[in-house]
Amino acid sequence: MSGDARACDVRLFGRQAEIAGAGSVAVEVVAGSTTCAEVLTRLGEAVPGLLPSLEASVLAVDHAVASPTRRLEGDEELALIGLVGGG
Amino acid sequence: MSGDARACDVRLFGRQAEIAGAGSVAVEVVAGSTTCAEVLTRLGEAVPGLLPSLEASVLAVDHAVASPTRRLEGDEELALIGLVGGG
Amino acid sequence: MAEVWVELVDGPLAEADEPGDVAGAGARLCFAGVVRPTEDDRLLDALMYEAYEPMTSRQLTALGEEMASTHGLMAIRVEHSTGRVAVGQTSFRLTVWSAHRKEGIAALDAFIDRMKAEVALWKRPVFAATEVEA
Amino acid sequence: MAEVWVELVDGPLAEADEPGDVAGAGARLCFAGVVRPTEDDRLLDALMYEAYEPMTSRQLTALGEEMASTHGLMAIRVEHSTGRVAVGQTSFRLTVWSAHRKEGIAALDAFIDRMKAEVALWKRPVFAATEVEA
Repeated sequence: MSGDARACDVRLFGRQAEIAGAGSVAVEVVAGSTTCAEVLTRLGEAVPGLLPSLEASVLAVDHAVASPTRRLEGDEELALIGLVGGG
Repeated sequence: MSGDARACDVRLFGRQAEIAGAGSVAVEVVAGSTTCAEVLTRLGEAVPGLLPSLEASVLAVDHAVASPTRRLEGDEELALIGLVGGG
Repeated sequence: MAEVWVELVDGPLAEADEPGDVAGAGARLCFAGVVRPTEDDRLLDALMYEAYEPMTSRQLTALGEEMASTHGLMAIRVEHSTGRVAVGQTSFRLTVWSAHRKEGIAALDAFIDRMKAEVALWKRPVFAATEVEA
Repeated sequence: MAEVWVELVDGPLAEADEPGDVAGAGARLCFAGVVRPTEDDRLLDALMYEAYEPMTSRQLTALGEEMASTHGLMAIRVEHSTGRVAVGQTSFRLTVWSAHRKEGIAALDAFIDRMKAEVALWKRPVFAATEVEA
């Protein structure tokens, strides 16, 4: 499937969901090419209000924190984990 | 009563009572003259086994920790508080 | 191998019985986080907690295992609310069992710092209608 | 002014209900000391605790008041056994209520260090008949 571009939803939570006004934001992923770091960049382009908090956020891929250099296929479950903890 | 010499019991607890083989040891107190520091010295003379632990002990007079320079009348309740805490 | 228990609970944590004994543990330390009445000087009604399961439970379990290993704990138990927790109610409880006090305190403190920095848990304030005078 | 509760109990501490809330406290921290099965590599049956009342309670109260003032606690509760406490039983429980976690941890740790160094409380081991192999 390498080379296919598709829109993938990135789930958002907490304050970041409030800023985006939505529980998810779609970004384009090119299968086998787009990295997690690029997804974060595209999130910031799609919702500039997220930019200040992206530095303290990581992308979760299929419910595990992923390396910024990981390349995506486009069929994974993506979530933005912003660091505003519980307790 | 200044100048009267009398035997005063000093209560002992825990390991220090075990070393002395008794819950109290009598020391001589001269009313208005003998200090708390001198009571500790006399305890060490009466029970040499107590000497190693006296440095980490204080004398309580009527249930309050007393200054080493305090002079006793001989009618106070005296207790050796060795520092081997609970918990 | 230390025991690690993790539980996410919908709504406030119920009053708990005193945690049980773990064989050989000389120290049991329990931290409870209670929703405070104000945030940023504004009166609060509640906090809303959100998790992202199963990632949240997996992260809490992994963090518990790491703390148990690093600090030599015998057991660790994590309970955290999701959803609405009103002022005065308990939203978080962490219990650690260790041989001695010092490693229990270090593990408890480090767990909470790490949880706040790393775990997929979010909270949002629900402010009361009336604001506190400045 | 912080609330300070001190209680000396004859024998092991009973299982406690979860400590109540103190208004405005965001953090409640409870330490329980349990008699461990060995001391100096020897099997233990129990520890015998001895207090010297009323000095012991006075010292614990004064120490609680000092910790509350120094660390800004809202309340502190001290429970300590006297007499025999068997292996696995609880001999000491300290609960502190504070606005936030960090000052609660600091106060709890400092209280116990100071108690062990200063308070009129003694413990003696009661060893089991059989010794542990070297």
